[in-house]
Amino acid sequence: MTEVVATNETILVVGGGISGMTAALEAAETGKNVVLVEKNPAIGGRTSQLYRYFPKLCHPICGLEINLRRLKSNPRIRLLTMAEVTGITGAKGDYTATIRITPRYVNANCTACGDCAKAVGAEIPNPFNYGLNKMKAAYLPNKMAYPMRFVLDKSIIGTPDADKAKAACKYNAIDLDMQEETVQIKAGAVVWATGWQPYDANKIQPYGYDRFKNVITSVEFERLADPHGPTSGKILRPSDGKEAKNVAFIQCAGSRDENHLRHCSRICCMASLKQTNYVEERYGNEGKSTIYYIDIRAIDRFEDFYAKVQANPNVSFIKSKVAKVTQDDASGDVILHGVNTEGYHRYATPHDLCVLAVGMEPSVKGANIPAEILADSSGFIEADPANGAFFGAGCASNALDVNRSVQSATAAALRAIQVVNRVAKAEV
Amino acid sequence: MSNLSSQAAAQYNNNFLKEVEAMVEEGNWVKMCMQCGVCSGSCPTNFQAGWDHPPQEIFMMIRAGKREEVLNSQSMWMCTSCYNCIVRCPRKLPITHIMHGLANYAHRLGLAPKNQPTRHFAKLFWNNCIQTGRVNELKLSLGLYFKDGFKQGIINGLAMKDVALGLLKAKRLNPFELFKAHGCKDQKGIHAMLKKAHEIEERRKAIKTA
Amino acid sequence: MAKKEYAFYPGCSSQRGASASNYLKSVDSMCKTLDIKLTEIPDWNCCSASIGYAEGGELPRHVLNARNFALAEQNLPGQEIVATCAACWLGARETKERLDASSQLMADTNEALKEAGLEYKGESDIRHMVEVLIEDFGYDELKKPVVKSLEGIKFAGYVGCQTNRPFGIVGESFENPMYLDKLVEMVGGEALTGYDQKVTCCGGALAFSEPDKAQAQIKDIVESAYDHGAEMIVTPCPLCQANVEIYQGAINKKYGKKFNIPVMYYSQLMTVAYGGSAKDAGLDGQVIRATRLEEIAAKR
Amino acid sequence: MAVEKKVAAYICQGCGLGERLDTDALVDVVKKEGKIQQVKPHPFLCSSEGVTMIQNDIDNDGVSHIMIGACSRRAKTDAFNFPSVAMSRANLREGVIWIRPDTEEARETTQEMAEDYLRMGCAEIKAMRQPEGNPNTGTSKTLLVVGGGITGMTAALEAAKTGYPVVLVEKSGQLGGWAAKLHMRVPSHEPYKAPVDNGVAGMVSAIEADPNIKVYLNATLAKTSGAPGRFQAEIATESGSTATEDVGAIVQATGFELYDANKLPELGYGASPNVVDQGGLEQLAREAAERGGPILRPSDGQPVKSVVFVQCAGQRDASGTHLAYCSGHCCNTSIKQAMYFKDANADIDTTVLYTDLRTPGNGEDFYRSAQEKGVIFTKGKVASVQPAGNTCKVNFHDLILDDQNASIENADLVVLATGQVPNSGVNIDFKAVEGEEAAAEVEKKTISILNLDYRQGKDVPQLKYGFTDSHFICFPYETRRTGIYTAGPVRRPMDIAQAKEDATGATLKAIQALENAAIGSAAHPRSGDLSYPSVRLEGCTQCKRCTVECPFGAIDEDEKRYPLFNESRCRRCGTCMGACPVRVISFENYSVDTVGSQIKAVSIPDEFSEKPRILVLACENDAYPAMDMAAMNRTETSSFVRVVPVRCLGSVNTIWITDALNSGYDGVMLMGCKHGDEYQCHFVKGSELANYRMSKIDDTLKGFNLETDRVQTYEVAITDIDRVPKLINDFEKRMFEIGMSPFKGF
Repeated sequence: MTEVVATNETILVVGGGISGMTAALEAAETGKNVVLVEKNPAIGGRTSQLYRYFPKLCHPICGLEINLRRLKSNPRIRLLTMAEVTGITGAKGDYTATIRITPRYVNANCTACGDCAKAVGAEIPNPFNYGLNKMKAAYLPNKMAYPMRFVLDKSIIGTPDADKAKAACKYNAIDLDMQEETVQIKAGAVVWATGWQPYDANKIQPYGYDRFKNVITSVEFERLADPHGPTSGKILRPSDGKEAKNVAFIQCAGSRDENHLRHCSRICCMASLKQTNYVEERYGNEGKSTIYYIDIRAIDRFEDFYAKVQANPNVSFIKSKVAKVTQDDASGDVILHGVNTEGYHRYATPHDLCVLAVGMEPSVKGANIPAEILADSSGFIEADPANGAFFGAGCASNALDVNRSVQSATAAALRAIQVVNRVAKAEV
Repeated sequence: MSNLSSQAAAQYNNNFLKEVEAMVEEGNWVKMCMQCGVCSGSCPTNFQAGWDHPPQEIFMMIRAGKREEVLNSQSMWMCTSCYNCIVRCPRKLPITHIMHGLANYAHRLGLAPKNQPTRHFAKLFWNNCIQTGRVNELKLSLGLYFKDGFKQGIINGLAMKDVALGLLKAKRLNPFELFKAHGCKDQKGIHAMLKKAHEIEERRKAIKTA
Repeated sequence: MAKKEYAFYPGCSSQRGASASNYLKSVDSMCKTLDIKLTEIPDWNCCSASIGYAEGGELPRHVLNARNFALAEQNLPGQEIVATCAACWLGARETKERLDASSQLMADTNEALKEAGLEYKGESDIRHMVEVLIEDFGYDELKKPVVKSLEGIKFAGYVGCQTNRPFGIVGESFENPMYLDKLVEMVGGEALTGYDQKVTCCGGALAFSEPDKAQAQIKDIVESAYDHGAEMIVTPCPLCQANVEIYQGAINKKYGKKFNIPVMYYSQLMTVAYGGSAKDAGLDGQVIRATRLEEIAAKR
Repeated sequence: MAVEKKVAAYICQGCGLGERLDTDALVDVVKKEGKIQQVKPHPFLCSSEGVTMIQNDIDNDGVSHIMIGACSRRAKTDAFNFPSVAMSRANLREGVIWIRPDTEEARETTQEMAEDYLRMGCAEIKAMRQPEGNPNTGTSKTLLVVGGGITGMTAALEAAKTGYPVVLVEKSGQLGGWAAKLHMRVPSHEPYKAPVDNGVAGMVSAIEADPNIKVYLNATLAKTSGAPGRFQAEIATESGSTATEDVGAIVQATGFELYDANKLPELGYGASPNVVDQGGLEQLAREAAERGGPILRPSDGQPVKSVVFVQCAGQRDASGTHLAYCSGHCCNTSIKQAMYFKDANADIDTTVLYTDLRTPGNGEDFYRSAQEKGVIFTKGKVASVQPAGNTCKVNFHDLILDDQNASIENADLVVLATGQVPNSGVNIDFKAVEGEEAAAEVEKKTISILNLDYRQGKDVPQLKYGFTDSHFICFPYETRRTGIYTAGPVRRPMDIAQAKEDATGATLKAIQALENAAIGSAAHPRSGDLSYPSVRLEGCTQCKRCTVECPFGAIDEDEKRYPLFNESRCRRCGTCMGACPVRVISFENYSVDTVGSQIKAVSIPDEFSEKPRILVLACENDAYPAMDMAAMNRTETSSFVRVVPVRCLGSVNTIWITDALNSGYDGVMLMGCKHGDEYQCHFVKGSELANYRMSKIDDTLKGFNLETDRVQTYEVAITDIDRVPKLINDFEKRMFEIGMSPFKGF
């Protein structure tokens, strides 16, 4: 049974992405006790799946390493992975959260030596790479994974593979009898930081994500460019592994669209501008990018980045919401059809690869949050007194870039601290 | 103020937009366009000759007060009613209907291009269908061929004779339609009903513009 | 199977001796097999189609459709209206939605209808035959009466515009609707799912007024069918059927092609698969004969 | 209180270490050469038994220093977690067996590698002391907030709500700042349909009602001195007297000014009263509201019938004349202002001329709502505004209709959306260059806001365009002046909603800073680190390198011109330690000695054994993890390399290099983070300084007459999992090419 010590002076942080980690660390480094709940086997969230950040083009896992070091050295944070909050009851200063913990089938003995993976035959799609490649069903979620501990996928439990894994482990780290468990913890305040998910590109029918292999999403493109990714950083298109040197980026894929997401997802323009950089990084002057956009939303000093990309002869901009994408069956190229609205020029342009700058929606939409809270029409948590001591942070609260998510999480940490401080006062 | 500068002054003020909102079917949607251009790219005919302004551009021209250019435009008459623009518009503008509405308005004002074939056909079609309450395909086609006079009509007809013969053989075109046509029984009622409908529509428009 | 009854709105093209008379014929046979009773709306009138806008204007168009609703309510109370023609269905459904949305428009419409001694209460619903088949029966039910397989015939499912947009069939996408392919497979034919012109516009009414523009599009539609190895094209829409079938000769002249591909209605395939004769399926109504279907229909 | 030092060593045999390495030989090395008598091998050290064994030695055997020979210091941290003792870890798994082939021929060199790492671990632990925390602390819990606008007021209220007293200093006569000038503000909560109350009055009265918030109006900071937990603020008040406040941390929320529209004559500003900036429009709107009438045309007081909004006026300017950046809020602000007109009278023509409309998030709803109200958005580039009598003609290029000569005539009012210019005080990094612009720049920025008495300047360093933003995406509050956090538009262009969020975040960081200062603990990114720099002044030569090079302005100079360490400002990066030519600066657990002794501990085979030794000094945050991950991929790497992780390349003291070369190392590789404008060093200048220092090492090498190739500096990113092993292996090749160092065995 998992033991968790928590009181009404504890802050519950839900979600171990950059927002959740930040909220937890900032609160803990201010002397508060935190329970951090992550549904995946490792923390790091979506930013750990990015190759580079805009506008600096630095690497997200660099910041992750710092945050992990902060976490490892901080005794005030209790981390629960493979855990999901299924219910929150109570009120400001006195919440009870129910947490479902699914079995990892690997215990603390694991040294991450990898012998179990060698022993197991079964392969499963690698979620860290959005299923772009496969991995063993006994796996370390990624090279930066914390806890640095393997996982047995439940699909092999009860199969010979599971026994092979168990047999291969010299450290008695594999426990096939692990059961799902449910724990209840107290908390004075809740920071909800479950982040975002890419809008389901299958729903954007004219772009044929469900029909054409070489139409992919912006998050998948991050994995293609990442040395840790399925192609070790080579930008190869899915249909035939050909080097994708002529890449199209379709902005507002799902965003600013009443048939899909009504809001603007804020990050997509900068993300695509950044990704044109990946293309050039790999293929130099042979790497051409075209951005199809409605408005380029490069706010504040991001404008510099936009200006730099605009000045790059290898990148062209077309002010147009692409009407539809077709495929040339012979070459596998994707053809973008539409009209450049600046002066009305019709185009039907072939590209090696088409990247949909998919919109951002809350991973857990307001209505699905297991607590009485107020969310906006897109499902983002509103900052509203009605929510008591339940505070949204990061992309659970708005469509935000990393920088603003961290601000939001830091602010949320303070709001939570205000509550537990009041509880503490009352209790002495 | 000289005529020219008054012309210029009309540019980019909202008068024509307001006119369209009042007088054109679904015209009050024009202001909602955000100029993404997905409609233009989705239109099946807009790459063909004669098509001068795609929908999104028409909407911009309306907002820019370019009354004559819009109402004289061929564009609205190029609409095949395929509804691609409607289903893709991120602002859910009923673009097809706005284009139809503009065509209808330009037609009523007599500003639509003369001899615009679709304009002519649409008129024929309507008259043909309300005459008996049902469309008479033979008269409709003949009417179309003869729009530019008898001689041209024969030429057009001959050009289409294979089509016609094919349909005749397949019993899908009935020569006797010329004499004994399909039709509704209560044609009197239909005519009265439509007359009334036109009255009401005029009444409404009058109120809007008043 | 329980008998199903609907008020039937055939539309101008589906009259005897009109351009879609073969559609009408095959629908009748198909419905007989499926035990669907279609009762024609007495004295129905034209929907004014989508081309009616220029002369017709807004209210008169709605009034025309409302008259059919009113007649249905009056003579066939409680029955849903079923249209086989895409344009009829679309025009009628648009009217219904606009009237439902605007009490003003509804009032005006009824004011006009009174002149014809009618009133529309806003009750009757309007649906397309394909909707009825898929939603009220479903592929499994529709498969049951199949006695002959159309095995080995490759069909390009050409959905076109107006049965697809803006309303379409529930659960289908505007860009890649699959129901024709499913129907084809249901009757044992081979559906060319990769057919990429399935929702391209045939030019609609512009086939009359702007033949060159329309025929340019029809050329793409037919050509792609050939490219994908189709022997026949199947469609749910009378205007699509007519445009794609009857202009092939003209297109051959203009573009030096050798197009000669039959263009069928789904109801014709089903009638044949249900064991109907060539006549029952209106195969004699094809300008380009569907010989292989005729052979199958002839088999006893 | 420092207990008597007792050292113990533990060697793990798990994960193949037992099979791949000769444990007995390792134990011997630790005993004989490491001089640690208490050595315990264990088949599975990170198991609960292993951990219990170690904990027992600590609890019952008085062990105060432990050396663990097992996996990387980044692995099994939950198991090897002994906060009460000093610990060093020899990386035998990722550092040795995972990067070496499991073959007979490789066995010897692999064993040598492992033995060296144990020697190094022993040397390090012996040179370490367990940190006890900076004693030189301050305990003030009061927050100083500079600036009484929305941002400052939010910071003050949030701090008070958290239970911390606040001193708020506002230079003007009342609170509210820019927001108080607004008729209404953009909504930040659904529905995003109409402007909402600016919210200032409520906040002002809340502040006045709060006994924990002390407000100084018409006041500025005459001097700020001290460090987190013990700042002293001298406040010049209007009476001319100076009040002194002891505060623990500072939030600077000094806001912005609108870009001066007088610099935009081509847009008609100044030529007609009917051309206003967004501030001017707010004033007209407020006057109208007070009057209870419509907004009037300034020139003749007639009601406005048509208004044109010119976006990006003097912004996003590539020519370098005006602001290069986008101020972010202006699109929504113009939309809001257009609604002032439409909500009052739908017949007023309101046109927004824009190139890219920027309404992120739910702003899209606000944009849509404006369209519903009839606001017209035209994508166009404005060329000029020509006043004519009581109206203006706005000439622009209509980008959609591709009309170069489009124009709007008879506009009653033209509103220029000019940008935000931060009030950030003195640009302390400003290098005086010729040219009037520069001069103007200096002149404009000489009024200090904080008047810090820091050796490195009066205000906080600026990032770009005068904004004081952090340079780090994942750490927006990673300030370069510990305990001082800036928030709101002074940090980055932003709207009210963001400013409030930013203020709340900055307040938390400020509170955190003063709390950690009170317990003598470091701030981000080494939060929790209790070590602190100490200096042997008797050895100091007053060269000032430490005071100049400290990235965080932590070191001042005392009256005797000696470095004066403000430990609470220090971020423990060790840049000062790297800078010190006489090596008098050190941390308890990280010093010239802890690293130097490791370097010396490595056994150097003689010249003829053809076994070079390559020292790698690697940034512990990027290069070192990259090596770990390469090892997880089992990427084969040279067996001649010995890696020492360092806090930051900035902490590398050149003595380590020269010692290494002296003692016969064949080459030294330094691996740090990217430097330059887009620097990725989390200690800001560390890698840059290292690079600079190493550029000087060549002379030393020539002095030794060694090839300059023997010392190389590399920019390495944490993603370089394939590149780092390659760099090392190539370097090894190079060493063989130029031959072994002649300094071996001296």
